[in-house]
Amino acid sequence: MFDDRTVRIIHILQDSFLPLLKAGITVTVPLAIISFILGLLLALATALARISGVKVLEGIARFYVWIIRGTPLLVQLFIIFYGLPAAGIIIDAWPGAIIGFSLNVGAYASETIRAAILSIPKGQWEAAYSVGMSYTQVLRRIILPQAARVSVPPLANSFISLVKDTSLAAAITLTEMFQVGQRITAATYEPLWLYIEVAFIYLMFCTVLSRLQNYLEAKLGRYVIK
Amino acid sequence: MFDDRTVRIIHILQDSFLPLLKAGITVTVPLAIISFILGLLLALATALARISGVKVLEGIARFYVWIIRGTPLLVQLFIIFYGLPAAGIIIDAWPGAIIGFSLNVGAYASETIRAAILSIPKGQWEAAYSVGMSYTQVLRRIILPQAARVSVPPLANSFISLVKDTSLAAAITLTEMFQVGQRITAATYEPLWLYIEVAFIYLMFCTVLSRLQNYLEAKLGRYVIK
Amino acid sequence: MIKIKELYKSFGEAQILKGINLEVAKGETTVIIGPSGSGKTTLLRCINLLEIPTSGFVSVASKALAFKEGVQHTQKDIIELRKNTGMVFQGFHLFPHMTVLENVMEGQITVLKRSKDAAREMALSLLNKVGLKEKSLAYPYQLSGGQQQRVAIARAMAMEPAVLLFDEPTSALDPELAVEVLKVMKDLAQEGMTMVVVTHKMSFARDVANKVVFVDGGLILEEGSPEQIFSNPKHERTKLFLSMLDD
Amino acid sequence: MIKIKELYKSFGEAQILKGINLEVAKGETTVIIGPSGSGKTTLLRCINLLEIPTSGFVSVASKALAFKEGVQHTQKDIIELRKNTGMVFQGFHLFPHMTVLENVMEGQITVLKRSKDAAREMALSLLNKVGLKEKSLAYPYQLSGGQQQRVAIARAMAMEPAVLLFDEPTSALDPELAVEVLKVMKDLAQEGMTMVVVTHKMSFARDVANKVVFVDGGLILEEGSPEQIFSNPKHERTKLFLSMLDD
Amino acid sequence: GSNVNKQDSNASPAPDTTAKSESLLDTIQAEGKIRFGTEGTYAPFTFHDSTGKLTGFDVEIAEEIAKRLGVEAEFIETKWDGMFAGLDAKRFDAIANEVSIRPDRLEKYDFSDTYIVSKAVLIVQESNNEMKDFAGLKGKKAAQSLTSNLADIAKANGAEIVQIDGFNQAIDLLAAGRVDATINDSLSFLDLKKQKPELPIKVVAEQQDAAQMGIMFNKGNEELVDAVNKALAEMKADGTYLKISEKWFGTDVSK
Ligand SMILES: Nc1ncnc2c1ncn2[C@@H]1O[C@H](COP(=O)(O)OP(=O)(O)OP(=O)(O)O)[C@@H](O)[C@H]1O
Ligand SMILES: Nc1ncnc2c1ncn2[C@@H]1O[C@H](COP(=O)(O)OP(=O)(O)OP(=O)(O)O)[C@@H](O)[C@H]1O
Ligand SMILES: [Mg+2]
Ligand SMILES: [Mg+2]
Repeated sequence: MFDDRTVRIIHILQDSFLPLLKAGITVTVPLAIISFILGLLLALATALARISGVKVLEGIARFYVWIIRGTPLLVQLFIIFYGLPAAGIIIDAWPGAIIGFSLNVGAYASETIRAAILSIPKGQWEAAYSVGMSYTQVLRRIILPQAARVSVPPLANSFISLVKDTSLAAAITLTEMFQVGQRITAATYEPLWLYIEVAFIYLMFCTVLSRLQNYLEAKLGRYVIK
Repeated sequence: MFDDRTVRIIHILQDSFLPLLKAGITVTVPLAIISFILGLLLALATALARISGVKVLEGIARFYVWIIRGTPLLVQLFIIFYGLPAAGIIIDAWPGAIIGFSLNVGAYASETIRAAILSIPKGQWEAAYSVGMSYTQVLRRIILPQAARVSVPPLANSFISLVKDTSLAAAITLTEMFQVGQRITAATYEPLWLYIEVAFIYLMFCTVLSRLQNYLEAKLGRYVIK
Repeated sequence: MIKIKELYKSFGEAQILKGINLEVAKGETTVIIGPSGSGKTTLLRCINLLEIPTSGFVSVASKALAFKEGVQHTQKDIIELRKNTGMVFQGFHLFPHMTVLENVMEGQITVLKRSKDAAREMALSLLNKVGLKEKSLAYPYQLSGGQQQRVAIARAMAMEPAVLLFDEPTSALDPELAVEVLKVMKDLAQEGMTMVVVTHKMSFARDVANKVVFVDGGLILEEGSPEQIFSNPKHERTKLFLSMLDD
Repeated sequence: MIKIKELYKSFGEAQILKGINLEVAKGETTVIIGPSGSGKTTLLRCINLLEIPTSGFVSVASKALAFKEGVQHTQKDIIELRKNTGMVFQGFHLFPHMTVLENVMEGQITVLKRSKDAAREMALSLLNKVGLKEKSLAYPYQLSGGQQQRVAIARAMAMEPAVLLFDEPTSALDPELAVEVLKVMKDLAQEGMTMVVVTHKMSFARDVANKVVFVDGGLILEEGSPEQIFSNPKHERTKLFLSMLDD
Repeated sequence: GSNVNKQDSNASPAPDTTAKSESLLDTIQAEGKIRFGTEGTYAPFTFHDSTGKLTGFDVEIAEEIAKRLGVEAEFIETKWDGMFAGLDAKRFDAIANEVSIRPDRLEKYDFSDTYIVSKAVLIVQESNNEMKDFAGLKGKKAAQSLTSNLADIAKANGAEIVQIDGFNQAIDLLAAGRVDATINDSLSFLDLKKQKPELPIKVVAEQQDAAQMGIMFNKGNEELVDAVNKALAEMKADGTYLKISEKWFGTDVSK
């Protein structure tokens, strides 16, 4: 029925599935999740700085977004891991990767969050101020919960990109799923099929994320008319 | 004043600047621009399919976005370049890269454009219909010009990402700027400094894009109150 | 000019219009009043087919269409009937990315295929009529609500429709700004424009309407001259409703 | 209860309020009328410091602040004065992501630091008062405009402010829905709430106001009892303005 | 006498104040481990076996060296670019990754003595009967990784270089007919043929002594280089090297 080559490839794919999945679950997924959470906090701070009206804060935020968006993630990781040691700062692969990815998420997502905050009608700020809330209270209780709803789709885009971008961590010695795929390729000489298998696992992860996105959109949007 | 190593690095960076810039201008930039334009057309078609109300079209559009967003760009390029020949379809590096990047932009940007179209108040559709316009006329003359304004910032994000993602084209034998950097590294063994130089050139390109973004935002937004 | 017979409209389960019969003669102004949710807006939208009636018969000027469940009319038929009507919305809905002049020219160029010059000339003369010629190059956001609504009227008139439909054209406006819009509408009525106006501005109805129609629960409960309806309503429901409008 | 002296407010170059002097006694209802753009909204916003006056003196209940160019008051002072006022907006501005009950509880919990139970009890009793107890668990989008505005009133009252400020609370509402909001406001006035209301509902002013203030061009042109102002205005400008409001 | 043993390094006082002057070899022995940078994706030299364990010829040689230094070998896997950057940044002490000893590299780095000599082979599609020797490359497309000296051979023979990341990709390009040939290490080719005998490719020419590979170090670590050279010499002398070489290649690859 199947020729030798086919049988061989099927075996390779079967044997490699668990190691790949394991790398995905122990490295790719936690790396993406941790970086995304830290990145979101950074993005929030950056977005608030951008709209703070304080020139210095705005300038710093702008500069940060400009540098990070303007240069390749791989180079940023390189600088953190191979460049900083020259300045006496030695960061391990895991924290280095988390710092790099968080900085990246922080820059891109800050633009999303800024736009989302600005999209909330001014009347909401005023209504909240008029009951006597402070800036932080208004932000936390009134504005951010509403901004969250608007920003779920673009943030989901960012998260899904991040999951795949974590493969760059291999350049700084972190063996994530893609690298495991390449290892197996090195011994089996079937890059295309391995890549397809890796892509399939990414697709699984991203499908879960898309579901989560739909769930969040529905949950956060329960108070608006469809 | 400077030690030997420093002098050597300065020389390397000086000598490599023009070759890098040339690769950037002849490969990275045209690849990004062409892919982005084609990708936008695809994104528009996909977004329209998603909101068409025709189940089949919606299904196809959803599937396309799901697959492309869910799998790594590198794998997509691999399949186009190394996988399709097995099916008898041989596409050269340039068209292969353009297809891959366009498909990618198409998927991500379609979500942006869809959201932008949906954000235009229903009243605009109705006012346009009420003067007797057809669906296409309304879309072209009334809705898209307004949607363009809303979608400039996220699309600029996508474009800026794309400029840097073009470095993946090296995997399918297209020698773009990053690859040239790696070549020079191969002879000079200064990857970190070369990477920083490459990053600097990307930053130049992306700064131009950011300017363009600001210009477009201002131009398309001239009819709204600040 | 308008003839509507046994018009029914449901949204899903909810039946909103329950058999409307209405005739509007050429050159006449009909005012529709009625409580919130009674179906006034839906009725107007069914006349210019922004909503497709569930069943019934609608004719405007020379074009007539009959609706039944399961029967779909072509895009072309719908646009043709729609071209006989012009609509002015409560929320103005000007095209924000076009100047005032472009707003009034747009439909002429894309739909009527007029030349740019002809369209501009027509637009300027209409803007002059609504007193906004000097605002031609402004964008909508630079206008007050009253000015925006007058542009919307000019935009609708530029298509030279047989009938103008107004859905609460002044209810989003301050009393002062409403006055200028009502004046333009009054002028149009006097020039013999056929108009159907949903409004609660009773003074307008009294001064301008040839006929007042009271809609309640998706049906025309009562119709007649303004004097008849305002001074001598037949139904308790009408009386009660009118009592709420007295300022 | 409210004392305003020589209040000036400019936006950039444009001077909007040009020396307002106004006193509102405890338990009284003051109605502000005036043409669009005259500064009515700006005046209200200066009373609860959503806008910071350029100069002048504002006192509400026990708290007073004097403003001068170059002098900045602390966030704390501003919030303290603001707490003495409650504001009801033309556009309601309910918090869309919270239920009706949560809308009314929110300020009590975050600002007044009441316990959840106490806040809920207070909220329910206020919602009962505005006739919306059974809508407690609905979201704002599920309510009609009139219902939303009544929730907004309950939300403002929950902070037990010394004064309630209303900025055209019914102008976004259909006449029918306006009636229910005006009724709630009337009840409040009768219970002795101190209120400042910008409105063009003349019947409300006639029935409820202790004082009517006519603002034009950033100044108080004329003030007096409703009879005085409506039947016997001193200024031509007031007369002209009132003539536009007659329905 | 640069082979400092453990007792020596233990004897050195207050290591934190003299850390700067302490040699890398001292540090390695103090910590009890030597860190090698390696790709882990280059069979049969440095790769992961079917159980996922890092292994291969270079890996075993490196382990043997570590044993003879009296320390553990730790492998840090990274990409080719990260390899040089990592050595620069002292993320690891040496590289064991089939790095060929070349004059340009010697400007910036030090190498151990040669531990493997590679033969370059010219690989073409099975159906290709035109190209018979390296000279036949003239004007043809050859897939080469630019970081290897194999690219130099291709260039010297007049081939147009298609740049690739690794051997696998070269084979893909060749199989897809996107290039005419690739020059590679004969040992890699043999391993590939073992894994995928059905591949329609063949060797048409071989070049002796194409390159000499060594362990690579940052400059200024003479003590460590000497110690490694000593270990290499010992293992060649006592037969350990031959055992490893025969295990992976069935022959002695040191000549
Ligand atoms: N697209 C729709 N889908 C479902 N229900 C609708 C839709 N449009 C209108 N309705 C419902 O139809 C009823 C009548 O609405 P309509 O807007 O015609 O009333 P109206 O008389 O214009 O009221 P108002 O004075 O408030 O404008 C309302 O109950 C409304 O909720
Ligand atoms: N934030 C602001 N910046 C600049 N100008 C402003 C601002 N707010 C209000 N204005 C201007 O101040 C003037 C008075 O506005 P205000 O809203 O107080 O008038 P109003 O009497 O409430 O009018 P309306 O009846 O239309 O609500 C207007 O000309 C307005 O354009
Ligand atoms: Mg209506
Ligand atoms: Mg106002």
